[in-house]
Amino acid sequence: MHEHLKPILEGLLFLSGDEGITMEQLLDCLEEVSKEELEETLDTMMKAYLENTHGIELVRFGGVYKFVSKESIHPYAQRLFSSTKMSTLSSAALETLAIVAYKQPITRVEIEEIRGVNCDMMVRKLLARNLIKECGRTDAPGRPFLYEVTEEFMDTFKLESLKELPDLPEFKEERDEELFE
Amino acid sequence: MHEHLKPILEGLLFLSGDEGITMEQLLDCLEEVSKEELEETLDTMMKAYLENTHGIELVRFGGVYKFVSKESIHPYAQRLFSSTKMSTLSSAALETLAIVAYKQPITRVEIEEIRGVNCDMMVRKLLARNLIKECGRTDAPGRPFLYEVTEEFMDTFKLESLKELPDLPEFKEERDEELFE
Amino acid sequence: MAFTIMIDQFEGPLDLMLHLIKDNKLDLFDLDMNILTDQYLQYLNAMESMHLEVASEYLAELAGLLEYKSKKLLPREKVVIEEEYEEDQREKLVKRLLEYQRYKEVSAQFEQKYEERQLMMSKPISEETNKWVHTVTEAEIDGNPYDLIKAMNRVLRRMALSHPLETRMTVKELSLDERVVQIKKRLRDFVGKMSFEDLCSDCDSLHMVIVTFLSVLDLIKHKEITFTLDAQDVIWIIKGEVVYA
Repeated sequence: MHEHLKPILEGLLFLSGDEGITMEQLLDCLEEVSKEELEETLDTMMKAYLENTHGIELVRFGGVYKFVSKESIHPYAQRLFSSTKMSTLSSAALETLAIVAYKQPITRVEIEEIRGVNCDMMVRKLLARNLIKECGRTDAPGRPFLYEVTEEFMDTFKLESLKELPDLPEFKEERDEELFE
Repeated sequence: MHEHLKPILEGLLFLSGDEGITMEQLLDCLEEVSKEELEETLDTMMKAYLENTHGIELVRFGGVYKFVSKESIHPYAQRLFSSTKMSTLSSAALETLAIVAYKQPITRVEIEEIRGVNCDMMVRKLLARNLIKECGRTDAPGRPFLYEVTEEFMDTFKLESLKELPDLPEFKEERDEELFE
Repeated sequence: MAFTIMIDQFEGPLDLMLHLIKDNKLDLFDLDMNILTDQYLQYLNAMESMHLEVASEYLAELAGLLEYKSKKLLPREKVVIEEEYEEDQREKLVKRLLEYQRYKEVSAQFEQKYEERQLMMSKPISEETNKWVHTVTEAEIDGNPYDLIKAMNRVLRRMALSHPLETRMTVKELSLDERVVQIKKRLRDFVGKMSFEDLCSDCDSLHMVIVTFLSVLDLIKHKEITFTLDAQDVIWIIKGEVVYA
């Protein structure tokens, strides 16, 4: 372990607040330290802050490390701060995001084929909220845009990377199983 | 000692950031806790954070408790924050500048209404960078400052006058015209 | 049958179909298209009768269901029924329903994560960092007016979009009842048989074609007209009830 790194990282992460810090930024800043050392120290810190004695935790969503207050603090924060508004995402938005996350890069028409509804407006809303972004075009007629999820998406859904996406449920015929009941 | 208080205070102090929290605010927020209990817990925390393992410390200046980074991490902070992305304006900064440029003179609260987020920090940053300046006050309660863009802003964006700013497109609730594809 | 659930509780026609399948305890892997189509049609009719706008997507899917059903219903000797084609259509729909269901289910997990994340908060970047930020000379900022307008666009777009995400965008369209009246009027003075295409000559959108088609179905149901299909698959509309010889 690299005990001397911990206070430095704690201080820097505190200062950076909700902007957070990426591994690349840390490597630039702490030239003499290897990526492995940093990762190891950050992992240890993440575990340490999970302890009940702490009201904040260290998270890494979409490759960005940052401190956030724990869920348990939220009721108190609501009393203390006036602007702790919660925003909501509609189920239509959630569905569309799920499709993009699993199928990216994907065109709007492909999303529409799965959802069975027009998604023009929804795609524009998700772009405006920076939850998806354009990532090139296909060669299909009209050269439609391809979309993928953003780092903000990862942060919004507590994901370190797309590898963490839950497995898509499989729906299988159940008749076979009934035979053995 | 009141172990259960520590994580709550840590979380709230973290969230309050630069503003910090006063004893009165804490007493309001944590009704069931006495001033003595709070002071005792905060004192213990102040001592704990002084340890070398921490990069932040808990201070009380002018009756306000807040976390600040320790001197020892400032050299690293200097490298991190001067080397990263600071030569370009963040999109939050651009948005705020655009609002001021199009709507000036404008108060901070009006900017916040348009952006939908707290802009206190951002306004101060832009003032510090001399991209916006105060230009009087309104008669509204609290007589808030009005802001406008500076000569430096014009230089930065290569504008001779604000009349050169491109016209704004109209954003209406758009109807889906591509229902049939 | 009482429909207590409103159409806007569904995310689209596939969602509605999944609901109807579950509600009627249909087997998705051996889907009874007749029951599904009837239920679906009843549902849309109920919505229409409550003067609720039914989005075009629902009608488009209805057209598919009706096509399948009508091929099944028509006298066998009159139409060459391609069993394979029909099975394909059914399988295609089941495949789409299954695919859609996967994303629908998984999005519930997204929602949970989202709610958890909403309870975790952070603070803005510390003011202290200003003093280090300031070491970069202002001259290095390379702004251009386009960045500004792009930023303003983002702001305005967000404002325009900050209405409830659920607002359904539907163009005000001709209702089924209005169309039935129109068609009756046109057929009143018409002698002989009119092709469905002619009937649609005043349609300026797919939606209107579908409404016209639904009106024809409605008129058939009420025995005001009947129809035949010729070898070229042209639908001919005939006034009055015709008894198949």
